[in-house]
Amino acid sequence: MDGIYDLGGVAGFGAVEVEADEPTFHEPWEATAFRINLASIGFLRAYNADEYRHAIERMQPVHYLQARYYERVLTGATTLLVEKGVLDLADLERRAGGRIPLALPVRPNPGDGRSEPREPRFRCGARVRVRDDHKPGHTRVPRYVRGRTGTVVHVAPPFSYPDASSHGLPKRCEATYHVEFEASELWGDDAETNAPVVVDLWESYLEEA
Amino acid sequence: MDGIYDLGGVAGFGAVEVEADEPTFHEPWEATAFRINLASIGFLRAYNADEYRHAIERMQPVHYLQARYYERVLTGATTLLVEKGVLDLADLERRAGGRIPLALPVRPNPGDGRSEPREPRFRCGARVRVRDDHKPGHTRVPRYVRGRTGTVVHVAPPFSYPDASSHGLPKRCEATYHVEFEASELWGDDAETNAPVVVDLWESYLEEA
Amino acid sequence: MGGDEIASPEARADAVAEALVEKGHLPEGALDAVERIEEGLDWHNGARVVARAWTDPAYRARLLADGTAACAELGFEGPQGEYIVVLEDTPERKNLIVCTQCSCTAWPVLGLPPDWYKSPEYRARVVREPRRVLREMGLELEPEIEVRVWDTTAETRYLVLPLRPEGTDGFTEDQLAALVMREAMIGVARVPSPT
Amino acid sequence: MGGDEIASPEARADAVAEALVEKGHLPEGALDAVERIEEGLDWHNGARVVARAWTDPAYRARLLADGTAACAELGFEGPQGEYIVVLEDTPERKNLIVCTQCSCTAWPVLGLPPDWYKSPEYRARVVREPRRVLREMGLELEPEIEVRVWDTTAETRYLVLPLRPEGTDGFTEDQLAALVMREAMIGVARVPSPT
Repeated sequence: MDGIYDLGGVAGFGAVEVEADEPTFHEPWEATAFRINLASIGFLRAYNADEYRHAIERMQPVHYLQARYYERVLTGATTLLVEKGVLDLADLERRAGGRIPLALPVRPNPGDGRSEPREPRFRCGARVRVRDDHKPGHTRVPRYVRGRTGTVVHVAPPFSYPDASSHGLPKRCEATYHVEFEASELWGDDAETNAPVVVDLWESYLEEA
Repeated sequence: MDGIYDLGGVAGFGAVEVEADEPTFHEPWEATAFRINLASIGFLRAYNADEYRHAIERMQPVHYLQARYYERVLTGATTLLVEKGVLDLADLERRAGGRIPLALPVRPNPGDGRSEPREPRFRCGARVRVRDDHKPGHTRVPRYVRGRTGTVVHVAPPFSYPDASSHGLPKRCEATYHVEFEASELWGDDAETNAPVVVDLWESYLEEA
Repeated sequence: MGGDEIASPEARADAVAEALVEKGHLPEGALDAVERIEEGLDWHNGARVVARAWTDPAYRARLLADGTAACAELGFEGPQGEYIVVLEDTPERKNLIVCTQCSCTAWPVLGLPPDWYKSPEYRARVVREPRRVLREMGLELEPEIEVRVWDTTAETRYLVLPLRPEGTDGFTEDQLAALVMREAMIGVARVPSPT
Repeated sequence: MGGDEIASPEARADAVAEALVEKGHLPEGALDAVERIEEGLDWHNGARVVARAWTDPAYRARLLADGTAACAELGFEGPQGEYIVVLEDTPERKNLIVCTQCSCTAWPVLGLPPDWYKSPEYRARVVREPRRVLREMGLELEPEIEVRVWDTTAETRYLVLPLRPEGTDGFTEDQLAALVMREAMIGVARVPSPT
């Protein structure tokens, strides 16, 4: 989905503020949120990591941008635990003594039916173009590289294709490619010099350039 | 600039909430904000409408999305009145009894030096492609039509080119074109059927397709 | 200097208005003069334009050929009304207005726009999934009807001329104007038949 | 049902944790077990990897050829460390890591990431204007030096192997590890010479 979470290249943000000697968690509930999520994925197997990323992406956009990181973690995890029927929202709200904002409902991705793994199609040095898709559901192609051409600099091992695994479609693994894009290909005349960007892309996102 | 204000086609937003019998202003200060801005443009001539739009676009992105419409109006107007030296921020904050968040500083657009008007280059029925520019400053090309091809359905009279007038560059007037884009050209497979979009674009944004 | 807290929008607006007047940047009464302009920005003006177009074929033709002049004919002009283009709904086509980048509107005939028109939800979604948005807002359109979305990205200001509803034969211009709602002139609703 | 107000994140987190345990979805102690995993996720691990690579050419070669295995050699593996690729800084090239879409990081060697790494500011800007962001963060790079930004969009997790600073001849691995900061392994800083 072309959502607000897809922040790469969005203009208008100010300075990056670095906190000296930052603790891992600023408040105890942040640790709780982190542990709930890891336990729900790893122990409980209530959902997978791709569903989790997508649940965060589905947060109401203003809530997404306002919330600090661990509030997003908490919202993603809570949304899925409720959607999967593990926990009951009314019960949770009673326990919490207030409303619990969840992410908005899923819009499914259409599947392409493929599930068999295949040999990597591209090699290092190949010129590839990123497909200009606009999926309604989860995808890991940032908007800033759609339709852009780059060069494969590394072939990574096959990983589960997230556009499928985040939506309960048949799982398939395929290679991801580290694709290098010249800055001017991405940002035009406004680009900095000598500042390429490498993006890690599943094979299904790419076509021969 | 590729900013958060450029909301067309951004996914993840929920339902449009319509308020029955909505008043023009919900609180008196909203009317004050509106009048300050109109008076500053029309009476005081402290800034022009393009500078005003850009000042709002320069708001810190989270502030932009959180703020209701008239808070954006107020923030844009206040930013420009301070930047132009009409009012003093410290004085305003003293009067208000608290901090006044302004928009972030301008990033200038490069000018192309042209100022003479010219005859409209395209006619109704012409196929045009939107330039894929990424200007750092103000522009009125929505991101969702960049690089896309459409058909001119109407030629409007010349208006001041905002990418220049918002940045103190030589003023020039040029025709704007109502360009119709097929939904599939903009949104791919996810598009609704029979739902074209018409976007009003200055000539400098377009090239022959 | 003020405090560390962000001042309320109300305090900020009052501070700016007070400083503008006190420092002599705005003559006394300038803000009141704006208020008088503002009172003329009313969507009921648009309803009059629509009703006239429904009853006077020559006016309708002038309105579609030059919206700015035809609105001015009825006295409706001013800021954000410098170049008005009227979009004619037909049984085969529904027009719809949005401003994705800010919230531009033809003030003299549509008034200052309502919150929903200015919301991120409407601005983001209606160019991409207009049928779905319309359905959620209560207007279900058959797939054969084209939905044409007009994004107000430059200086043209649009007004939708909706279809005249059934059951209004013999209605006067005033009676017709009373039927027209702002939503129909933005394009998210049809003018309903009188009940 | 709770009240009409949105519950605090703290109340929400406690409610979910309590319900998960009470309803038997998580065994007693499961959250504590996660805490123990979490304690192993520490950027000081990455500093050890870097120091080893600076002192042991064979390890450096293994690290660059197969980051996952070379980190595991030192005992650093686990969630978000399934496929680690090490990016070698050179005098001509500065590498930089970001995750524009969420905040993915190689937990076993970089720890859970700091807030600035997860901020919209860093995520939005660093792919587009890395030199400017680095300058604001205190690292001015000559135009001849390539800045290569790596966006963590899939399952590869990156670790930057920074340049060994001047003035560290004869330093032990422990002394070197003490010099390495997390920022240098994300790529927004150089490891400074000892003073």
